[in-house]
Amino acid sequence: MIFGSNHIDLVNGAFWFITGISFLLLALITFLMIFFVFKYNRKKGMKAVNIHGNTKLEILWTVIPVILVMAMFWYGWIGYRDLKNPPKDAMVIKVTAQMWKWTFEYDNGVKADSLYVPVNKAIEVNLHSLDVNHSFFIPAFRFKRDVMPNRNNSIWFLPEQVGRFDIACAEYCGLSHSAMYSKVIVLPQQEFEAWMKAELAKKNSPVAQQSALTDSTKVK
Amino acid sequence: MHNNGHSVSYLDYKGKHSGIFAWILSTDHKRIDLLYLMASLLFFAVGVTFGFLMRLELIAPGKTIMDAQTYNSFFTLHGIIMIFLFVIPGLPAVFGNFFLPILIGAKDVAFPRINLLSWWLYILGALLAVISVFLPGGPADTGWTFYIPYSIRSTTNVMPALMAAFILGFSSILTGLNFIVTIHRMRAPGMTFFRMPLFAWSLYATAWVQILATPIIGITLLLVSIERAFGVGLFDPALGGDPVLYQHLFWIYSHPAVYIMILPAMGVISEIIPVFSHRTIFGYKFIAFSSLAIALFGSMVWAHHMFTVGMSETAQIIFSLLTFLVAIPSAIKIFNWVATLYKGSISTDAPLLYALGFIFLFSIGGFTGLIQGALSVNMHIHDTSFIVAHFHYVMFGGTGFGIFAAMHYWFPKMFGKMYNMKTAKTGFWFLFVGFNTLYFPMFVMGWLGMPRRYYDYLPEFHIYHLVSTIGSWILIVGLIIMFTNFYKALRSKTSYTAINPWGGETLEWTIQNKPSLENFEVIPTITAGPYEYKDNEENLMKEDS
Amino acid sequence: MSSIAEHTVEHIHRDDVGSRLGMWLFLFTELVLFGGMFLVYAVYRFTYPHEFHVAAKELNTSVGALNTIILLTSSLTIVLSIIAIRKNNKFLSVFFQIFTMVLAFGFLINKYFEWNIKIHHGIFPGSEILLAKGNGEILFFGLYYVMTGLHALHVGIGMLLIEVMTGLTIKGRINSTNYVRLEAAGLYWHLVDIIWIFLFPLFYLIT
Amino acid sequence: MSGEHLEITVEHKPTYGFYILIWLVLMMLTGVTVAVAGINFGNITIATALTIAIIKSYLVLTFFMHLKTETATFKIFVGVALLFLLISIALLFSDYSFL
Repeated sequence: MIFGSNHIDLVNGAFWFITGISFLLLALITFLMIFFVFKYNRKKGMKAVNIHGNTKLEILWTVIPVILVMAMFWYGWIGYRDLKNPPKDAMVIKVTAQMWKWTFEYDNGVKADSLYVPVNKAIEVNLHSLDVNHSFFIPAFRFKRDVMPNRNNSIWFLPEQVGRFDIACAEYCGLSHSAMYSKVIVLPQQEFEAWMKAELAKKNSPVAQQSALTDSTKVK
Repeated sequence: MHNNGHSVSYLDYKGKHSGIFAWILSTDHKRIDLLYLMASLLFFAVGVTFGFLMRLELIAPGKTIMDAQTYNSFFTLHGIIMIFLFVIPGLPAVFGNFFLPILIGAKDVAFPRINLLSWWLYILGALLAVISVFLPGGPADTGWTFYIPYSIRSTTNVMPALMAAFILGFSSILTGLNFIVTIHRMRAPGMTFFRMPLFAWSLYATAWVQILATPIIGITLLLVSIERAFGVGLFDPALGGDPVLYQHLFWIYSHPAVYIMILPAMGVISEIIPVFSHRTIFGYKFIAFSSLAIALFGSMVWAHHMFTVGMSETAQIIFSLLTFLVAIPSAIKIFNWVATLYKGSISTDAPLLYALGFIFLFSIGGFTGLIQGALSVNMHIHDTSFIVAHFHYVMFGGTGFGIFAAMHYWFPKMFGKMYNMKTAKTGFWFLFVGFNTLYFPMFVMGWLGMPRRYYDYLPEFHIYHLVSTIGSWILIVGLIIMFTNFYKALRSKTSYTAINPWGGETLEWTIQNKPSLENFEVIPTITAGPYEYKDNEENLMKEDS
Repeated sequence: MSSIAEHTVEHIHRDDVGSRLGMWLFLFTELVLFGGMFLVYAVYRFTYPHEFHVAAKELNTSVGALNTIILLTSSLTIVLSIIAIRKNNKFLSVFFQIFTMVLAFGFLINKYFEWNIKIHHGIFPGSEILLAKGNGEILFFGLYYVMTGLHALHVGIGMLLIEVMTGLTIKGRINSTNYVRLEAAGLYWHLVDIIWIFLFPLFYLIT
Repeated sequence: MSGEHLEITVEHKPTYGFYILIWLVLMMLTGVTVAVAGINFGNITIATALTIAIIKSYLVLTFFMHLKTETATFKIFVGVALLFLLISIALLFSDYSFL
């Protein structure tokens, strides 16, 4: 899988940090269980000892996990913090979800059914739904945001790599939920501008509107 | 105190009614338990069938055996049946009903007739769920979460499904109410709170959650029904309602409900580990209080199901923080269980295998829960098959294996028969391997971006889906082995009379197999904690002298 | 080995404290049930303070106040009926129970007329007049109908419950030594009252 | 232990007069809350109305519902139930009030 946005490092970092600690703890627990089962097996005929508990140990294995999970919380939080506030120069695109398709509208009125964006430029998407709940999910960029009627969510990202990535709907929305895929197409700045110019021209000549659509599907 | 098995067992006594009425009108907690057991196993079989068919559909991309609408109804029914009809009643109503009174030295629960009423409500709810499948319009396709606005737009039979969940909620409330009063009022002389077996503690904590959280889902589902029927606008965004508020209310119950499902299973594990280690439990009070802590913190983390809906930043931080904290009491339990194995005298019979399986699988479920609690990671894996895997590791690997452990542990006591130990262990290994093959690939898929509730998928996910489907077959073989083993034992003519096969120290092991109507001939007087293996100390002393 | 029959006799024992404990736990579920709706109310009130203010003007404070007085008084009469039975005054107890039911009936009649007037004015869920108003007002009336409706349903259930108790009292099955069932019914009735104590200011007094 | 608090609930002599007094106080509070609602205190109006409602329900709980003479268990139970509602409201508003 190709990764291509600014969120990736922090998300992956938090994920592997938590997964790593979890794996170590799981290995420890599993090892001890198996080890004890063999070492203190009844077949060996050893007498059991009643140990009622050990307060120091209890405190130890309460405090250490608390510290660990607080670290996990912090790591998760710093990766999320930046997601909230888009930079001021972000390019704003309106995303409309409906059963079961996505529409992307640029501030100059150009509409497309794939999300064309220039590389290395902050993109803010404003999410609107016409019917039920959807969720705007770009797995390669490591984020999603629910799209709900009567509630204007938004999210931003910075595509750092040219390429095409899947957009999926992640909130169950009925019959063709699983077919509600689109693409985010990250283009070099010039190519994006050329695309936008062509789209604008098509938009202004209504005859060509139909071919604009077929064009964008061809690119897909 | 010991009796030698001459009393008429609860299976055989003659009451006011005869035939089937001697069962469905009986107020004896043990008979009600069997009613629950049979009904919930039936629904488990139905739920498994739906799950199996869904996995079969997903064996390859595109349509294989069913269309999308059927698939959507299947995962809805799978969820509703498994959660409301199997996992929630699975331990409290089935094993809690049978063993809670016995464990605390009581003859029955506090309100036997209300106990019977809960079973009837359970059956009524189940019937409604069944009816919703066959009415014109087709079974509900909203997912078990009934998210607004889809659930008020869908033209399928959402109403009966909502009503079913509503009524099942009340069944669960009444069980919880009964247990709290039973524990407060009916403990045998000398049975202080801190001499109660840990299963009773876990049921106590569960019961509080049942009573306090369930009404919220009751009213929420009722409001959705009213919304569908009259269009009052309370949740409908078209009329100004807030779909996020619906999610809040739904999860205020449904997150604690997860603890309703898992806490009693933890209680079972706390019973099994000391018995098969033949020593006292490590950190009794810590385990007991961690149950209460889980119930408390568990009621305060609901919105971690909603990190992607766009809540306020404060709410995101608070709920993420609390989510991490709720892991602590569970961790304490796991550490104490492992410590209980230390310097024990461990016999690896089937119940212990299931208990250890529980610890392993539940740990994975718990750890992957931490991964989702991290805000930034949650943005990525929320609503993907990662969640599906996590949920099944907790609910099936946890509660499911807990229920299987309880079945193997208490089977001889309940039925006076013994299953084949070797087959039971074989069954365990099939279940364990099948389970991991089925669900582990979902973690990987989810991380790679496979959304959940998908009828179809991109070709890059094919291999994971294929492995997962094969896992489901292994798992089902395991289930067949396990249940055939039980069935054979039940049908066998030789009855099992050893009243304490595992060497347990709790009260159920002092009474006859197939307990009598009254459980105890004479109500016992309790003088020590539940897992005091006195012979350990005596033997030590003998060795010393 | 003793026979089962002996045990069954021994088994029939009464635990009044346990019964009351159970009743209280049941009341909590009712409380949380309404609590869920109060949560909904709180959120929408917070979101649409002005619209709620305007919408509440449609409600008649005197009718609400009258119903408050009726319910508080019925709470008194049910408590008095318990004291009467404890003092072994069966007649007075039955009198107070019937009095309670009459008051409850009065509450429902009052409610009926109140709703009726609203509906005549065209204010009910889905009506054109209501849909023409703002979202906040739609929500206010949605909540008003659902919450007071569910409360009225509880008043009705409470009436039935008290009626059963009256029957038992007359038959002598509720008497000066065994009145826990009447107490339980009373507890239920008081809860219905408490919920109204909150509904009243939240709907009628925010004008 | 289970039997300990069995019959401790003291059979203190109940009087009609006492409950009628409580009822009079409740009536009075109803009058006050209606009267106060007429005056526009702004935001305090809601607070006053709710405070009076809380006092009224406290009276009903304590005296009409005999919570005063019940054992500690009952009181703790009521506390737990109210705590649950309180937590729910507080956490729910951590979302709504900071939006």
